[in-house]
Amino acid sequence: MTAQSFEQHFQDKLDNEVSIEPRDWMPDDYRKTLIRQISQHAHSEIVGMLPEGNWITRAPSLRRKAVLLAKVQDEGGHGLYLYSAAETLGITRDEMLGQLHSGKAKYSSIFNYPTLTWADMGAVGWLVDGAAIMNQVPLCRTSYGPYARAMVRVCKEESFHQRQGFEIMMRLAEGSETQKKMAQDALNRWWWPSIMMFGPKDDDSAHSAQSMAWRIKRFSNDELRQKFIDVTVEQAKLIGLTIPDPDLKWNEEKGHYDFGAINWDEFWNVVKGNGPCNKERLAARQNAWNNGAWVRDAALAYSEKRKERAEKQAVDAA
Amino acid sequence: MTAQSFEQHFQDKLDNEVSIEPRDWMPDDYRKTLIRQISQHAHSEIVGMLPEGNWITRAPSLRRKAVLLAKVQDEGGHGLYLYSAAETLGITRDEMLGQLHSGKAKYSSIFNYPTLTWADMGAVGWLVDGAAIMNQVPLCRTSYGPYARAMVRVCKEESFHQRQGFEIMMRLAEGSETQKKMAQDALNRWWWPSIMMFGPKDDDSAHSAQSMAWRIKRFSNDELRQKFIDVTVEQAKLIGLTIPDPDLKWNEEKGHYDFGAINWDEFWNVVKGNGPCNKERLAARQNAWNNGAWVRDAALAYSEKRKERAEKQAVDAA
Amino acid sequence: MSTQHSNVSTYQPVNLLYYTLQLADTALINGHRLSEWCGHGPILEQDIAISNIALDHLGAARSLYQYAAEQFNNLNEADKKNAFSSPLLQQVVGAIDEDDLAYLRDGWDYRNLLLVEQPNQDWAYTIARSFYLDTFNFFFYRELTQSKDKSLAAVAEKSLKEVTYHIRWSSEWIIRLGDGTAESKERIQNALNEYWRFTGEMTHATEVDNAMHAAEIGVDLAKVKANWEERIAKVAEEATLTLPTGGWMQEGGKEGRHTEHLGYVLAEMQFMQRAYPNMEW
Amino acid sequence: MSTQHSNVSTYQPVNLLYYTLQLADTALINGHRLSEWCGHGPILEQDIAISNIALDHLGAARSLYQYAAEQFNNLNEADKKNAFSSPLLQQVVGAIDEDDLAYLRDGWDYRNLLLVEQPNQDWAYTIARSFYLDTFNFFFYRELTQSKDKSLAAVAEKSLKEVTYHIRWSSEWIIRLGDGTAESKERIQNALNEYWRFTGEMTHATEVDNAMHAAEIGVDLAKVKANWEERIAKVAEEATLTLPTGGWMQEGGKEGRHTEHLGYVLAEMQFMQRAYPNMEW
Repeated sequence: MTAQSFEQHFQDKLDNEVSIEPRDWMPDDYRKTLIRQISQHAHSEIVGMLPEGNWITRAPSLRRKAVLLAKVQDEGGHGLYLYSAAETLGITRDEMLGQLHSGKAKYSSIFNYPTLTWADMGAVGWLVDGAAIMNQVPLCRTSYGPYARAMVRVCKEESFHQRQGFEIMMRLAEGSETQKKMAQDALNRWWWPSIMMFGPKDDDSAHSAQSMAWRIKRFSNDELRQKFIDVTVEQAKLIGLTIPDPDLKWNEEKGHYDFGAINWDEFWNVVKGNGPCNKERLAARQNAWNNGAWVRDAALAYSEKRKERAEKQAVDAA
Repeated sequence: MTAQSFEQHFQDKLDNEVSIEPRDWMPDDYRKTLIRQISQHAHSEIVGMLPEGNWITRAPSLRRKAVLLAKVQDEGGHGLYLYSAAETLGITRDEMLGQLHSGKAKYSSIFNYPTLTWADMGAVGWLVDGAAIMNQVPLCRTSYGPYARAMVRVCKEESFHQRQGFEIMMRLAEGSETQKKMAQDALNRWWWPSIMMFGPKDDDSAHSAQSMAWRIKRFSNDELRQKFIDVTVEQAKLIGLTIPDPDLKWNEEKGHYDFGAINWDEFWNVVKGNGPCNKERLAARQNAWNNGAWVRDAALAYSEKRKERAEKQAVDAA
Repeated sequence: MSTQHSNVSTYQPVNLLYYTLQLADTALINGHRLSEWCGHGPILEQDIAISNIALDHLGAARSLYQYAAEQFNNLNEADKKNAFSSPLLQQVVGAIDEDDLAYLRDGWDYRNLLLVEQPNQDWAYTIARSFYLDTFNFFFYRELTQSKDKSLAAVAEKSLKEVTYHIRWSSEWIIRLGDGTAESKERIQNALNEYWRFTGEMTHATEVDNAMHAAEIGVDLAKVKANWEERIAKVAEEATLTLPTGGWMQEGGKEGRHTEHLGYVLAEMQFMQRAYPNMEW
Repeated sequence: MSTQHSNVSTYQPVNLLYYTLQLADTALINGHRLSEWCGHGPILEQDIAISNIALDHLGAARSLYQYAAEQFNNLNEADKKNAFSSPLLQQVVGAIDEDDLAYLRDGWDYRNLLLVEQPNQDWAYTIARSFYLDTFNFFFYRELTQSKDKSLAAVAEKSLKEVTYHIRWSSEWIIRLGDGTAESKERIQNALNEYWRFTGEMTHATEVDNAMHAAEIGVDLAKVKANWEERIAKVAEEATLTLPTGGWMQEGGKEGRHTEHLGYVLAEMQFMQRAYPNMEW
């Protein structure tokens, strides 16, 4: 096939909603964009273990502790699926982690906010996982097969986590005065960062048009954000919490909620590394990696020794 | 003077209760014994900061926290006086610390027991400092001048600490059921180790006779132990706590308390390194030292640079 | 679960409570330590594995606490009053539950093995701790499946499946580190040496252990000890490591006398229940 | 101490309470962090020095808490109810005291600077934290001696003597580490860079700061800022170090929004008061 026919073949698949698979030809930019997006997503899962991990040892009941620990562990699992999906595009996990640790690769900015009370476990599950699901469900039908399949598994678990988060908030909201305050305080702190998770406004979004064409992205940032707000405002009402946005108002005509201006300065500032916990999160990952170096070396050395011994045995036996 | 006349001169001083001073002639064994004893005593102060230091961040009131912190700091000060006294005998502090960190030098075994509740701050002050004072007051008149003078300062502060410890116990003993139990539990755990602080029975004490002759030691282990028991039993009665010794009984004839058999196996076992915290205490000191190496190097480098600059200035000015 | 020990003659309710708590507390505190690794493991797959193992221990702890709470609630008033010294637990009105036992008992009422409260330090110390404990648990729970107490036997049955995985996991890591690099060998050897002194307690019978064994509720620790020694020796040999022998053993955990570490674990673990009492979460 | 602000017009009692607590909480948490070094310092003399400084901060905290407790006890019932959200503090019967404020407030009621809750890490980080804070404290308390509130002025007078020693101590260490070895220079430079982001909060006025300044009770933070900048620049120059400039600043501590570290500090510090409530020590 000619280069042109490769491209045509690729485009046909896109047009017919046929999955692109690892061994298929694909444009370099498609590959690069996917590597960037999938690894960023994988990093987000791994870094995302930290803010919730912060409350495992302090969970207020044994049941909540078990549920939280299982949830954070699931996030590690998601990271694993996603690193594997990215590896099919010709990058190793170590390369991706190297980019994370050097600061070259990004992860979702939301994880640069601190978890200050137990209610944050509710808010993170409800809002952050909720927003993630909005972003991720369409990716179950994304054009790159391994990524789409990973997202199917991820989304199934995420919606479970989102329900658990909402349940924590509900319990607090129907609890003592202090618990109600705790829940409202968490909502106040997490609301705006959560709706920033959908990324910049469509007008300011750098990669969107091409990603839509490649079916890596299937809805615009603003569409998803609006959908999330519409759903979440109703849930907040249900449990008697107040969304911290005085401009929030149902727009009968549009059939959507209008909402206040987003502080994009804060968004870009956190992306640039100035969030409350950027340094701590990155340092935690770097420490885990650096302190684990001798362990990985040992595991590698042992597996090589085993291989050598097996080969020697085979030779001796021959 | 001849060697013999040096010795005679030294003996005259001992006989006339005149202090031996650093520049005076003294027998090698006297010097060695003193270095061993003073450095061991200094190490005990430093290691002794750890069990009480364990409760500074958890003290139950601000007043108790301040008193405890000041006390542990005083122990550091005592260490300082004593290292200085030992240095006058021709050993450096670094050499002494080297011996501590290598395990060659000993420190008081009592500090190898854990501090498990707040009441241990009371028990340590009351019993451990109490026993220490019994041992140390006679040392204010020990034959070696710098040691005797250091002990005067130490003893003044120690008796203050002992009163503070007793006050903690008294407060607990007049408190809630839980506090009473806490106090009794601490007394149960610290009583026997405290009376072991006076060392082996006179019959089994290796260095005693020579030390008595040199006026490094002024009362026998058993004499001091008996005195401590006689005093402390009365104090326990005063606040309604029970000494954990079923054989304890006033002996009208002797004018002293009889007491039960001491578990010398435990004593020697802890001395050998098998106490509950020997490893932790030594590790804490080694870590402080090792982690501080770069700080000490920096301080030294800076002071040398300053000296060089001052010399250069002097030369330039000349 | 219901209490099934009416046919046992030498049995005392408080002993069974304490015996159950020995197991529950060891599982909880061990799970706590392992969970501290979550998000900080040296390899992502192992981060997930160790969190999974932590979850197993936490699950076992919950079953055991539920059973212990049931036992406590059935005690007569005098035994109830004397069972624990923790003031907030004594103030619970009505029946207690698993969370009261975990979050309102002070250190002296905790009966876990000293081994499990030791800090993680690094991967080698964590593996050494798990190796000693998992091997003990494997043989202990295998025996406990034969308990006349049907509730404990049921917990043992479930735990045994999990422990079979744990013992394989930690043994493999012992071998991997022992027969890995020079550095890993030195680290794991040091860790095994350091934690050796906490192993005697596992199989040294307390009064409670003896009473429960006599009642055919608890297990024969001598038998567990023999199996434990044989198994760890075998693994150490394959790992080209040398296990310590003899030496002084630290004890007291099963009777509420702990190392200085437990206080810090509880301060952190129990903070919310104590700062926000009498609330539902 | 008694409250001496009847002549102040723009004054609100709750603002003065919060202002006092900003200072008290910063002193307590800083003292807590410094006290963690006790027994673990790199040089015995410095172990003693840093413990001494910790004691100064603890002493200042106590004076301020005593004054804050007095203020709180004089509030009307509505203000009392709204001043704090910590449930156990709200349940105190009768007058509160210094210990209630220290041990029964949760994180969101703590108003300390974020800087002081940062962990010690190593000697360089500890010195960097102290250097930034001590320099601020020196100029802040110098101004505060002029407060119309006689109680705060008295605390400031006493603190100023101590802070004069603290600023000398930490400045000398900055110079010693900066102009010491290559390693110490790198370590202290990194620490200064890392903690820079917590310095903006010190001199950035909150509503409470502004209200108290307007009432001539609090100080002019702009003036403190100018002095602070000049002084740290001078010391850094002598230390052959380069101070960061500008950059994003982390804030929130003075309004109860903290970093993740404070929760752990409080869990440890408050454990006894929470586990053994309503007892005298």
